[in-house]
Amino acid sequence: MDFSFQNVTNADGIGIAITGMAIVFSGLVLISLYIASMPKLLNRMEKEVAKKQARKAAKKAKVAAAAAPAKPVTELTDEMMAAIAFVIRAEKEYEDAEDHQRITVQHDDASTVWAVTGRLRNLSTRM
Amino acid sequence: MDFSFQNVTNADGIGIAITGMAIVFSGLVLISLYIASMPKLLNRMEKEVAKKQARKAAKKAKVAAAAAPAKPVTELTDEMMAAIAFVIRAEKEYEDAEDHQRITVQHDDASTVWAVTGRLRNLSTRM
Amino acid sequence: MDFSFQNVTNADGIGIAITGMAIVFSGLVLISLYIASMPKLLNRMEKEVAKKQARKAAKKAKVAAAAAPAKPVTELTDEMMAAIAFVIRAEKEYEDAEDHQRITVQHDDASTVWAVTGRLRNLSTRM
Amino acid sequence: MDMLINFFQQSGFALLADNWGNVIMIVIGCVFIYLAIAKEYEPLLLLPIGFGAVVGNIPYIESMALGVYDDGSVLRYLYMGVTQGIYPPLIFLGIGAMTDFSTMLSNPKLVLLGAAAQMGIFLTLIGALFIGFTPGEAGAIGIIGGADGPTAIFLSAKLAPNLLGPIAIAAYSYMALVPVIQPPIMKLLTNKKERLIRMKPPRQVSKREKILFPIGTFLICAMLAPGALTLLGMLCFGNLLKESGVTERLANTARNALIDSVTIILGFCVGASTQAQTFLTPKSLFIFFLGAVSFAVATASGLIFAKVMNLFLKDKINPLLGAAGVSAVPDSARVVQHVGQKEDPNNFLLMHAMAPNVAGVIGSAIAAGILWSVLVPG
Amino acid sequence: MDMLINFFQQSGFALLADNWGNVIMIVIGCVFIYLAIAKEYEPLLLLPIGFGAVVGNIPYIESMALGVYDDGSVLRYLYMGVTQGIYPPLIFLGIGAMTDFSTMLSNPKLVLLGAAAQMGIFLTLIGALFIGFTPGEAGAIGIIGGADGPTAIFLSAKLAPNLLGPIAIAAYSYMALVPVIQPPIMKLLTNKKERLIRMKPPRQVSKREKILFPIGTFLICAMLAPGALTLLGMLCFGNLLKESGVTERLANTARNALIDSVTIILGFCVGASTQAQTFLTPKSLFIFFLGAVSFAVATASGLIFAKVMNLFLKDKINPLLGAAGVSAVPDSARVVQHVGQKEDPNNFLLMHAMAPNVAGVIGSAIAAGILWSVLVPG
Amino acid sequence: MDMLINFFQQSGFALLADNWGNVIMIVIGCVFIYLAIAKEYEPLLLLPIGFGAVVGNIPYIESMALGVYDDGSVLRYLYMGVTQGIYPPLIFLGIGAMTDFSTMLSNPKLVLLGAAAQMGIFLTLIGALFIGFTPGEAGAIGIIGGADGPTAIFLSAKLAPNLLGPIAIAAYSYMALVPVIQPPIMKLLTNKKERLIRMKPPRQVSKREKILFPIGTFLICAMLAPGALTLLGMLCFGNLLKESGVTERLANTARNALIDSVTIILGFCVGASTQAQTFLTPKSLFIFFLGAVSFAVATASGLIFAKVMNLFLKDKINPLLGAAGVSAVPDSARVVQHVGQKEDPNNFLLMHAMAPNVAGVIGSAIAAGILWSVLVPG
Ligand code: NA
Ligand code: NA
Ligand code: NA
Repeated sequence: MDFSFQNVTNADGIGIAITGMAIVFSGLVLISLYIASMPKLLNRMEKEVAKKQARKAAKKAKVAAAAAPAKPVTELTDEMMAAIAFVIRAEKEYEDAEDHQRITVQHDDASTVWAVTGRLRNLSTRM
Repeated sequence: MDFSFQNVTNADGIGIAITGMAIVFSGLVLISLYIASMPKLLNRMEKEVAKKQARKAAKKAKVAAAAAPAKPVTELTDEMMAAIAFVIRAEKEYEDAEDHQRITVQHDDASTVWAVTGRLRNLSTRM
Repeated sequence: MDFSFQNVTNADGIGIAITGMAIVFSGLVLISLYIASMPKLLNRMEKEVAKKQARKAAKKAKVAAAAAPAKPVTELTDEMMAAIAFVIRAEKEYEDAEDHQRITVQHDDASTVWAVTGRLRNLSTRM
Repeated sequence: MDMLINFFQQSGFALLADNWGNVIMIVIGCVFIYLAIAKEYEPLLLLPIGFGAVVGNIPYIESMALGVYDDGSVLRYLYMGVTQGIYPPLIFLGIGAMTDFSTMLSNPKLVLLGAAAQMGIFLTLIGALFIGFTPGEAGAIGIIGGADGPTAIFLSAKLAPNLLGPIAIAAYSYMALVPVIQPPIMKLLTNKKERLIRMKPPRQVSKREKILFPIGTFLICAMLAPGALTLLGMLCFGNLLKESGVTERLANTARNALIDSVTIILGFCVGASTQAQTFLTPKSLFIFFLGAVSFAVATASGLIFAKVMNLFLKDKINPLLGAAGVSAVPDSARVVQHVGQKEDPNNFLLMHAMAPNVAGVIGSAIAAGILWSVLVPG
Repeated sequence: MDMLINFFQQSGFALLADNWGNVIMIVIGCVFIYLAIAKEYEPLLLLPIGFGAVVGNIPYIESMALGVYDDGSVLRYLYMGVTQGIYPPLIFLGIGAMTDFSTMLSNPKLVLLGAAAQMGIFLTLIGALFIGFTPGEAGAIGIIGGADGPTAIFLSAKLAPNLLGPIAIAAYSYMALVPVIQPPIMKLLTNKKERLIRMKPPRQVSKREKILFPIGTFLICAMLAPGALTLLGMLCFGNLLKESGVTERLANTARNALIDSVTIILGFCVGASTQAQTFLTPKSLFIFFLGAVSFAVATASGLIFAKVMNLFLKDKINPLLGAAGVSAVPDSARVVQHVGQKEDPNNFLLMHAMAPNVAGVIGSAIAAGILWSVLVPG
Repeated sequence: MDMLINFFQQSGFALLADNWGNVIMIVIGCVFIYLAIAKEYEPLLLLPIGFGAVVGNIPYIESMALGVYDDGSVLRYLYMGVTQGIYPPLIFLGIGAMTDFSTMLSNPKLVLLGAAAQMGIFLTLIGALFIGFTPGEAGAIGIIGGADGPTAIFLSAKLAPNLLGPIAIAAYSYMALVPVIQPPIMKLLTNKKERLIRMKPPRQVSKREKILFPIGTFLICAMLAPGALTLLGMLCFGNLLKESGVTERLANTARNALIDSVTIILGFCVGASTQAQTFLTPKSLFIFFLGAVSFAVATASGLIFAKVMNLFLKDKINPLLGAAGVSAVPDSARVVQHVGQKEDPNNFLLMHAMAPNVAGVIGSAIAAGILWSVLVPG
């Protein structure tokens, strides 16, 4: 242990310190910029995806309209509207439920599926 | 990487493949037979065990009958029958319960017993 | 495997056994004494701590009394007494609660604090 | 200032310019992560492998020991569990402790489908020999068709450690892609009538059978192919822990903390072993090609064998179940269920498909044992 | 076709014909599994050991590295935790984190019973020397009487690695058989009046005492017998994690995931180390004989010492508690409870028996430390 | 009788008489345990370290392999995870799996505070060089100012293995003492008006951002400073496991069983490495002195940088947040909260302080990567 500033210069301590701080700051500045730009990029991406989907949907609608018989609209009675609405809603709920279940199964993936089959079997024999 | 069937024959690839498939099939056929025969074997075993127990029980009953006083049967009133039935049922339940508890304790074996004693102690001082 | 008592004496088996039992007993006797003395020592310690605190409290009270206006005691009506009692009790409860909470937070230390901040933020934006 | 410039010259940004291979591999890693999260293809495997591939392909100067191939690095120590084949048996222990074999016990015929699907392994072996791989390498490549990651890693570590990376990646990739690979083959090789076949509900299985199953199965397999002893020993041990009823706490740890810890580290290390410098070679391309063939052959073999069995059986088997024999547990069983339900939404094949599915695991472990004993060097 | 014949000649079926020893060991392994499941004798230990014995006795050709004694095999790597003595301290960590020492703290006199029961260790040492075992071997055999698996493994690994298998098996077998071995001795050495003695309910123990206990106990034991430092250090560390109140999550992991993982692997490896070729020797028979003597002597010493203590005490101790001093936690404490309740169904001795029971663990760890320092070679 | 005397001469009681250093270290260990339990200063670290110090300083005769520095001892095997730098990345994996980065994502400016606080590292490096430490040692000492135990251990293992004990102890001690060290500096360098500044509530962060964050952050950092690859790779991997939503079971194991097991063993081993013979040296004193300076400088740098940032910002930052940049997660964030609430009990800074806090973790990992690549010998 000999106190001396010579030690610092020999090891280029100042240089290391400056380089070090420069790189630490570069790193965190880049992360900061990355974080700051993410919401904007994601937003733009989502918009473009939405646009594309909208265009596709429009096309489909056109094709459907062309293919449909001439006076379909007038024939849609209230009962039919209600029925369609119900089906759509049921379908929607089914999808949500399926989605929910898929995620749940995923979480403890292997375990449930493997174990469940056994349990399913048990149920099936009891019914 | 030189494509040639010579490589396959040199390494006896065909032989390995045939041997391999033969053994894989042997293995799974044996497992299949093992699984298929298990319920039968277990069934037979259980029957023999049951027979033995029945024989033992019969013997005991004989001995008991011999040891019992001369006219015991007539004295078995309805009340006594009910009492005996009750005791048997209670005993059975007790056994089941004990069995159940034994398994429960077993499951986290060491932990419960070791920890429980402390808790027991706490209870005992509080009472 | 040649059975002979010579083997025992060669290895000083008797000596080892006696030494061993002596040390095992020393160890467990020391532990036994340590356990037996703990409650007494802790008791004495607590008393001294309590005394010190009492002395301090007394000093403070004196200072407070000196600093207080001349005729404070007579003005302590029943209502005031009740109010003070209530505050003390509330404070006590608060402390206990805080204590309890502190321990709870501690238990899954890092996880909660780190995760909670995120959840807090979510809440804050929803409010 | 020199130092700063020098440092940037040693940084990844500069080094990447000379290492386009690494860039490609990082992109592939990100694709794996995307598939895991967005498509939910085997996320427990693809996500660790994907991120591992990203980590393993960051370039660095040689004097630092950072990668799985550098002596003394942390990743090297963790990777030892892969190269020494320690992780796969521990994963099998956990799988054993979470698998319910009752469907298989209640329908022993279906076990044979798990044997037929191992055809993929041995045909691929021949193909790999033909292309010019050494016998050891060919065996390790063949096992990709077993559709079982741990088995593939275990055998590669023994027979072809130099190809461990590509083989493991190929095995896991195709396992994840089972929902893409299998359905067309299944539709091609079966007709609608066959796909509509319903299976009888399986019978109830007693606790005793479940306890005796792992012991007997282990004895049969290990006697026949001692090379499968480690993998099947652990699988059966785990299952016995589960079914015995008296060691529930051990089974619980085996199927949770233990298997999860190993899965995390195994996946990450396998991913990190895909350094472009050793990974992006023509050999790897051949391995991926052979792997795909292997999966296809395995699926087809299972399907065809099921149809052959139907010639002799009174109670017909739905031949789709044959496709579940490749293992890739539980994905290929799910695929069977989906394909079956397309024809008849009320046909529930999942639980039946689990029988050939788990039989396929045992089948490929036996195959690995055989290949090891036949091809082991020295 | 030659290959197929050749393969079958190398299979376990063929090899077993020449290795009846392995068949015997496999049967013994199955008996262990049976006892674990049907009789519930220490299933957490007997089941892994039993299945390990089955796995370890599958015969295989020499060129494959499969067993615990083959360099480079997976089992060898896992077994290293046994031979290097790493698993036992980790198990002690978990045991510390799950043990509540309050009954012992509330009745310090009972600690002495845990010391008396260690007599079995040292008398067996003399017996083993007499039979002709080397001093190191004799020490390791003696520790069987400590009735503590991890301690026995730890000491054998240091003093007699060649006998580790039989010693570990003997220790665990007799621990499992405590409900069979102890009651006759207990009835022989006590009269009805003694067995009817009731103990005073223990006092409440403060949190501070519980925290100070592991620290003080460790210092006393480690100072006295530094060889016990590793085992008792971990035991006391685990207990401090539990009692401190501020590290509950660490204690929780130590007493669940960590101890379970180690228990699974330790038991399996110990079982797998019983390859007939190294296990079925006359030495093993002597070890089992000495182990049985050791347990009997330990039980008797505890009982007799309790009776001697009663000569001097006003509040008599129920001498049955002396039998719990052998450790075999918690089985021997349960045995005390059962034997006591046979005389008086309302006499609850279990919690009192835990005091000598855990004191016995400490006592045999001290004994192991002493034997290590006295007998360590070199 | 000779043996008994001889044994006592070899016991710890006798040896301690010649080793007052050990007595001092045992007392220090007990103080750590006291601080952990009574003051709740980072108990998950201080308690294992404290008890480890007690265990590591029990004297024993040389012929027994007991301590972390003795070849073949159990503690040596466990300690290898420290000396080889294996434990720190595993801890980072668990930290990643438990950290919610949303506050940081919602306020990217605060990230810079985590950079500023790393000034402490590099100034201490200069100080250590001045005092006469070698460059490697100086780098390892500097990292104490990173206020991150695992990072400090990881770098010391690479650059100055001989000083690992004191550096690790210094790092963890000061991290535990953050509530004592930081407040005076915070009050000195800020005025009341500044301490009263309230922060805007952070915005909601989408799931996608949370998923993309660890991947992008890892790529940036690892490209810039490949030496940080192992630590940050694991941190980001753990976070991805958490945020992906498809690998919850893996994240759960990483942040519970895995990190807890490693924490127990790491803390214990670091404690046990403080054997007085290697620990009580003048060097250690200098290291503790430099460590204290390092923490003070880091805190001050963070505070001052926040004030400088305020010169340019419209929405002023509460400069107290700068102090959280030292990391010491989550203690320094809590300190910010407490100091802030002393001025205004309704000012909730905790969640804002978490942003610089976790940024500080990344910052010091980058710094460690740089120091490693610049100073690595050979
Ligand atoms: Na398979
Ligand atoms: Na004992
Ligand atoms: Na930091």
